[in-house]
Amino acid sequence: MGESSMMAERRSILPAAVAWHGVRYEPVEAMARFVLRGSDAVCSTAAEVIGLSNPSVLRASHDEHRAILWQGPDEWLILAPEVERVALLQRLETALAQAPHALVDVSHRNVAVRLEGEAATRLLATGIMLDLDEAAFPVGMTTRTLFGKADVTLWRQAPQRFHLETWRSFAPYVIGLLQAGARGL
Amino acid sequence: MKFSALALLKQALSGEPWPEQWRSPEPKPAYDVVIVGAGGHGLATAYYLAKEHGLHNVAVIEKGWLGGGNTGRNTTIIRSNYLWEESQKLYEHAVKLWEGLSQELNYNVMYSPRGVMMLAHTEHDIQSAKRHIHANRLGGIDNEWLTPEEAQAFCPILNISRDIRYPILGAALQRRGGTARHDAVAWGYARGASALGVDIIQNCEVKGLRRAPSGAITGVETTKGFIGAKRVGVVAAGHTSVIMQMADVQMPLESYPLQALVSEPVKPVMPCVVMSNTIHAYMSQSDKGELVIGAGTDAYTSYSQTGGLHISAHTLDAICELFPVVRRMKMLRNWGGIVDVTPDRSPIIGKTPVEGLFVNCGWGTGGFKATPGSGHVFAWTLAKGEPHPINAPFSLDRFRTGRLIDEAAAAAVAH
Amino acid sequence: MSDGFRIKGGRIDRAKPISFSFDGTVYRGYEGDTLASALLANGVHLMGRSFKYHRPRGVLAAGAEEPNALVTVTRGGGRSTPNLRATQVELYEGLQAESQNRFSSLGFDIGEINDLAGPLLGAGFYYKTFMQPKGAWAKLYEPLIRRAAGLGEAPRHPDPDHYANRFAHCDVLVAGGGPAGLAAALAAAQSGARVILADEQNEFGGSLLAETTATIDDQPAQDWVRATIAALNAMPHVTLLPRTTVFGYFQQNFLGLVERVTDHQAAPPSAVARERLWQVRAKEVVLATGAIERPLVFAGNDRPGVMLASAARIFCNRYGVLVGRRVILFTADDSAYAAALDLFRAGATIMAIADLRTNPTGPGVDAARAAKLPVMPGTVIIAAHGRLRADGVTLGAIGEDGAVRAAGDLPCDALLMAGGFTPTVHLFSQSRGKLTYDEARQMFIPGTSVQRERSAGGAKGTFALAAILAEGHAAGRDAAQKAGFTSEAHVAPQAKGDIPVAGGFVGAVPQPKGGVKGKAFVDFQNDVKATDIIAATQEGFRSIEHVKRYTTTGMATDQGKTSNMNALAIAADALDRPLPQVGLTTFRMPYTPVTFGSIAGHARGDLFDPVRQTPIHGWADEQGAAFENVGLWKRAWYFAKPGETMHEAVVRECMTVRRAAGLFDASTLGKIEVVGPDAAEFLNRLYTNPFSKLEVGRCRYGLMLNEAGFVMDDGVIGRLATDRFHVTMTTGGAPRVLAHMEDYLQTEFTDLKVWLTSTTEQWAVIAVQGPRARAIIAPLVEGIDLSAEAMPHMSVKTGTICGVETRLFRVSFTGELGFEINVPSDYGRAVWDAVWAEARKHDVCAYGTEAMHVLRAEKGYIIVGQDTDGTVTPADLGMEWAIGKSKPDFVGKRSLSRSDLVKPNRPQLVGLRTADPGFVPDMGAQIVPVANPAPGSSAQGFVSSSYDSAVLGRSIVMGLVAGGRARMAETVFITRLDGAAAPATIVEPIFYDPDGERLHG
Amino acid sequence: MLLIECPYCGPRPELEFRYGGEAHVARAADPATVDDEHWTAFLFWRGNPKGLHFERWRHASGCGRFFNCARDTVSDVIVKTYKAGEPKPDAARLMTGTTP
Ligand SMILES: Cc1cc2nc3c(=O)[nH]c(=O)nc-3n(C[C@H](O)[C@H](O)[C@H](O)COP(=O)(O)OP(=O)(O)OC[C@H]3O[C@@H](n4cnc5c(N)ncnc54)[C@H](O)[C@@H]3O)c2cc1C
Ligand SMILES: NC(=O)c1ccc[n+]([C@@H]2O[C@H](COP(=O)([O-])OP(=O)(O)OC[C@H]3O[C@@H](n4cnc5c(N)ncnc54)[C@H](O)[C@@H]3O)[C@@H](O)[C@H]2O)c1
Ligand SMILES: Cc1cc2nc3c(=O)[nH]c(=O)nc-3n(C[C@H](O)[C@H](O)[C@H](O)COP(=O)(O)O)c2cc1C
Ligand SMILES: [Zn+2]
Repeated sequence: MGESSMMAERRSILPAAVAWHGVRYEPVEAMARFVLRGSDAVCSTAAEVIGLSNPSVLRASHDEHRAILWQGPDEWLILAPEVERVALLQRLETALAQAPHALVDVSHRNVAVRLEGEAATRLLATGIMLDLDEAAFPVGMTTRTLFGKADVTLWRQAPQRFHLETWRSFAPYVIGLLQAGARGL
Repeated sequence: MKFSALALLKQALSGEPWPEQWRSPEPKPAYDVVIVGAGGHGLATAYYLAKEHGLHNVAVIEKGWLGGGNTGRNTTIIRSNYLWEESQKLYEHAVKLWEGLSQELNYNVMYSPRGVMMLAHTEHDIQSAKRHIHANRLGGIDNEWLTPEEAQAFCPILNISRDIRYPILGAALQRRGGTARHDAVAWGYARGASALGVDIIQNCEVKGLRRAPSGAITGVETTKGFIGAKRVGVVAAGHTSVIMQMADVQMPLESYPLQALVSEPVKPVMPCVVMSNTIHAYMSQSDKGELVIGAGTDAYTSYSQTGGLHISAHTLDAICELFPVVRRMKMLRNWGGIVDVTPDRSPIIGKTPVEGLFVNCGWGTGGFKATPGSGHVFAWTLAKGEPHPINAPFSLDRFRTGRLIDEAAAAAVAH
Repeated sequence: MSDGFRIKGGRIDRAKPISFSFDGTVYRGYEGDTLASALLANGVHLMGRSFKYHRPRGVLAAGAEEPNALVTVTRGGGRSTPNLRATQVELYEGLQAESQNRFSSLGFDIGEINDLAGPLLGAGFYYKTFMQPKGAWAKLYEPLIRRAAGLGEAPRHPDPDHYANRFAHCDVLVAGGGPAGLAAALAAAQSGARVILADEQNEFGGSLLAETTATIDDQPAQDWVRATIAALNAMPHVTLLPRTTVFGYFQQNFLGLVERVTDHQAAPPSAVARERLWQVRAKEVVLATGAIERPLVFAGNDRPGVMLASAARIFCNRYGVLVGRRVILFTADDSAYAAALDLFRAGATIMAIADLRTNPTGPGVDAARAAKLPVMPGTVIIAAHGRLRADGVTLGAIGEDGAVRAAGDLPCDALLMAGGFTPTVHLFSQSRGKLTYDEARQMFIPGTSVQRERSAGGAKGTFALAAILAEGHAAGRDAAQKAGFTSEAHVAPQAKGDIPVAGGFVGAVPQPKGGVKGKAFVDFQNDVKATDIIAATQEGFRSIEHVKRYTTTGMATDQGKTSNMNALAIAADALDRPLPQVGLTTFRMPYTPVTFGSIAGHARGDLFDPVRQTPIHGWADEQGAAFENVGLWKRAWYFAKPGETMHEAVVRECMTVRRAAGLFDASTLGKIEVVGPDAAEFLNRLYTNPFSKLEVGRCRYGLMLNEAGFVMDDGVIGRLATDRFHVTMTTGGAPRVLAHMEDYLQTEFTDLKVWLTSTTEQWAVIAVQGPRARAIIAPLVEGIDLSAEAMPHMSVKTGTICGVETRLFRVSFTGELGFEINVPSDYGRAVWDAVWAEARKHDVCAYGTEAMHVLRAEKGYIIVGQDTDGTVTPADLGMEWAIGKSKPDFVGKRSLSRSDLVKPNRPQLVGLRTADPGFVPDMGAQIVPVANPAPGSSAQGFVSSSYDSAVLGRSIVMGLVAGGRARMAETVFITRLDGAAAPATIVEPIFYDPDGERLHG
Repeated sequence: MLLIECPYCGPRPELEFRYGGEAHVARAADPATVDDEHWTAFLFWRGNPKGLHFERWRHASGCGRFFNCARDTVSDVIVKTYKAGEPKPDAARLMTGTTP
């Protein structure tokens, strides 16, 4: 049995922030992330624990530090500060003990980038097929979709600020495509 | 009138018009054999029925214009380097016939054995290619392994850099593989069959299959009326399910749009056929100079003869990776065909549960190359009422017993 | 040369002269010129050679429909673009263009001999000859034909340029920015709709850019254009896309547009994309693509200097170029009079206006007569003369009886044809709309719509400017309204003073009895003559589709834009059938040719497909690992030390694992967390193995079948809690397995309360395999008893390693004592570094996938996809043990009892012990009964795995052999590519440590 | 590229979806009792109609749900999409209700 008291260091795959013409890319700091599956009631219970509302279809509910992103009719993505991860997991499992559900930690599976600037929607349109006009994709909307050949979760936080979440190993592709797209703006 | 250089000269000097290449008769009330579908396979079947089995009272019924189905819209790749013994026998039979087809038909079908090179991009591809090569050699079919450098020597515009996303690790080359002029194949068989007495009836759609109380086939209902037949052979490619449904026969088929495209013509740059099943790119250059590029099928079944832009785009992505000098060239025309796909990606050639009704279908994305062989064995099957040994394994029954001939298992796509 | 044909006026910028070269000669033009207009200004008409006969050709048209003037534009390196239409190449300083398809020079081309051999080279001649002797086609004739065919040369170097992509959405997309399109865009935009207006030309305005007499809303037409563009530009919800071709109309109002961003620039900034693909989903579409003028079919109609009247008018009014000084017009359409008047005013002598119609009337004719232009009703041109440039015509008079009699020759240096206009219905047709034939005006116009689009203006056969504007306006409003936008009443622009298109002619023009000498072309680029079309019908090619393919009419790079209607009319006439019954050939995308690069867009290099790398990738890279592609992943293949070959490296890696231990990055392994009260039951149904009784903390191998009973994937499944499983699968199979599971869960086993979450990327996986494995990890692990008793083979525990939470598996794919450390991905690298540091104390190495393959093969462990190929059952693999006997059902079970799947002679997995221990067969080699099987023999099976085993000092081989498991000790032969098949003995497929003692160490 | 109405997320581009073949081909509750003929039909026989086709799609790069879709295989027009488990709509009624 080891006596190691060392703590391994975390290493993100995301490069540092860059500003392109009209849009700035920024890595989103490490977060606690859980996939929650189950009935709508399950999400309501979880939302209560977190102190947020159960988001409606294709929407995020959030406060300054936490968010619940609708992913599908029985699936939500919970985002919270990394320091809350263990405690939150426990509180959620306790609250949900009686309801059939699945709660899975994906804090390291996903990474996210933030895009901000007047060209943000144009840049995203390099690879996002959805209509990003505010009438069609208002602030607060979130969905899984494709960015080029990568699956992503897109969340509009402000008219020209987006949170773009993907699986870890797809991040270089996503950022590469953003970079290439910036040449085509 | 026999075609030759001399005939061409005579005609040029005299200014006389050439005779019709085939007759366009009205249907007779009945035939010994009615073939549904005047694609290459149907016309070849009729030709061999007349030529080799003495059956001249034969009609080929075509809803549109002859050769206008997949025969007229394919990328014309011919090869016989298939994996399974059953397939090898079938496609090799065809290649042997291709080799003498222009002379047989007195029609230049421009069979051009310029070599078909199939690229390997992964270790798995290499194993699969080697498996094909060993199996083909055993089957008496030429197929050889090329290093990336040898592959590039064979096709100089190939990008063998190790730095591309899916570097080329080698290739399997069948030198006897190549291309032929798709339209000429249909026309040559049509001319040959017509001369032997076969009636080719175009603009005549089969709308029903008439059956005796015993269940046996008695003929076909068409837009030109009822046409009696002792035997009916359905060779309708993408439309096979629709026709078989007329006799309440369900088929293990799904029809998908498959696209192809050509570039603007340029002077020769592409001396052979190159295929990459792994990243979905197929390219050759026609005698007229266009790059002929095969794309993939759409995800969904459809009879629309067109497809989505993303399908062609996917192929052009791959083409530009493999042949970066063509990136600046332009797509001239893009089109689609309807391919009938079986669960094991092998054709069905033989009897059906209905007496007198025979079927030849399921060639999916790769039946052009089989045209002469398919027609040849299907003619035998129709004439004798029993499959030829070469097509016996390609029965409908194999789906029940599980004796599939799964070419897809080893190679993702079969062109 | 001087630009002696340059006149006053036009939209070129005389303050910006440009020098450019064509076939090496330097000329002068101006900004705003096209290559064609600038060459014409310099008196150069000869711009190309035709495809088959190598006839000298000049420019026919002024736009996208140009069939003749095809050039290659080079910018050096890979920036060489063949087959560009000179009429669309915008001039820039230093532009270099070359003519094409000539052997020697444009003026002297030995290929022109084909022109003399014309009678031999009629439609389809190649199908009738070159057949003898057998084999000569491919060796002799074909290479010659190929060299003669083709147009320009493909670039020789890779294209260095960049291409961009943009997805876009709008309420109304307007294709074409002539009067109809501008009016439509304005009307739609005024109602608040999001509008995209695209025009393939560098300027909006379409035909109005060459309009001289018309006024719109009481201002000159071009002023109205300017004002309209300014108004549209001022609206933020309008996107104006000049130089943008709408090339494809796909399902559900999805359209492809390609924007040429930099080709017109002298020095394109390298950071900018050359072209941009726009993929637009439009709620509503307005097609305002105009109409294209038809040539007339008569002998010599292809000579340089013979061109469309509308083109001559455009060159004159828009570019300030006179295409000739002594001009003859040949027309069946009023609009030619507008051209005649404009050229006349610009200083040309109008030698004759030969009008096919016996009694032409209308404002154009009146104006021409008033200007004393020689209007000759009832007149045809029988032939045009001149080799490198038209120098005269033979006129013919149409008598009362309709017969044509020669009426003398007339000199000229330009001959303008006006056969009427063909509506540009390409996009409408691509949208699957049905065309209808307007009998009176002999044109196909849009009929029934299938998608949410409408046409306006020339595209719909409407030619009077006032009507075009009204129609455009109405179309724009209607589109906006259907998209949900209603506007207060804006009125349509009002126009007057134009000379509209009226009349026209299709087919071959009347000729004197007995015909005339000389070739009358229908399809200029493919050299298809009227006689070819007639000959084809005589040869039995009665369908227009057959005529097209036999003669190749309409198959050139212009896709018959100027020729299809004439070809159809000639065919209909020859077949004696009404034209609409003969019908048009299918319009296909693209409208004009589109660069491959623009369609591929960003998908090149690392963006061709995502490159997935594990958290430990960087370490392997630093160690100089070679990588292999597996699915989208890059996996470390082997770690060669400096000077080591791959084989040496693999031998070392394998031996090290067996002797001490090795570290392996297994992060790419697919992982799914299966959670819920019914998790075990779900796995029971998806895998052959039983899971109900698996204890928490233990693992089980799982074999997954497809419904047809064939092996599709496998992996180790660990139970973390009664309702929670950690399921692993093959790297390449992960997406497929998850989709397969979801499919059954959502659509078949809907009674089960269980959910699936992909955790592949949550966990980095470090495999530590070998006798020293426990010793290596022990110092780093906390909270887990690693002893054999507490943690036996096939168990899983949670705890921490290096302070990080871990799911620690005791599993082995090498046959050695082994652990797989799962840690959250961001910690993967640090934990690997720590484990590596420990491992080095034990003299171990990192190993790659190749060594992994060897090690597992030594143990007879299968790899799905290598030892199976989609036709293999569990029994074929000798894995009946993996089947839960008491389970009533699992996916694939029922199929296993089908007759062919229970045959005794099915290929079965066996080991093969080669007689020569140094012989490592090719994977894929065939198994045969004799050393020298006759060609055409059957195989008994094939080699699925084959390696040189260092620990055994010999080759190890696995294969699938017919009835193999009942044939132990039998000798078979394994094919080789370099000689006779080599003998091998059938053995059990396990070569090393058959009793599995090392596993339990 | 088709525009497909996901019953959960609304209209989305085809690329977000995976096609799932013919719909309403039910797997027997107890396959062991199914004879070869019927089992073969379940595995392989497909209607493949030229006209209205009931088919499965999964919103794979979206909400992840399987759902069913009635599409005309000649025009590719999607007539209706509905959630998995909902009954198969009446074909005749669907076709009369369509404008292309
Ligand atoms: C884009 C594309 C690329 C391809 N590339 C290759 C390749 O490179 N190599 C290769 O070997 N194969 C290729 N193929 C496949 C190949 O084209 C076909 O397998 C082959 O041409 C089939 O020939 P056929 O005679 O059976 O069918 P078809 O030529 O399609 O003939 C069937 C005929 O039946 C007619 N018909 C249908 N219904 C009726 C009815 N009710 N009444 C009367 N007539 C009817 C049709 O109109 C049609 O003319 C490709 C296919 C496509 C679409
Ligand atoms: N009064 C005249 O000057 C006169 C004379 C003769 C003919 N006409 C005809 O009357 C009509 C004028 O009005 P209109 O607005 O209908 O046509 P137009 O020709 O003025 O404008 C059509 C515009 O659409 C563009 N276009 C065509 N296809 C395109 C595509 N796929 N993508 C992008 N752009 C494309 C063309 O380049 C052109 O600019 C024209 O057909 C014209 O030829 C007018
Ligand atoms: C091998 C091959 C080469 C072709 N080359 C050309 C060509 O050079 N020009 C052209 O316009 N079409 C070419 N086509 C495409 C046909 O014009 C046509 O699109 C195809 O036969 C499908 O018919 P459809 O588009 O009328 O439905 C070619 C087709 C094939 C199969
Ligand atoms: Zn959805």
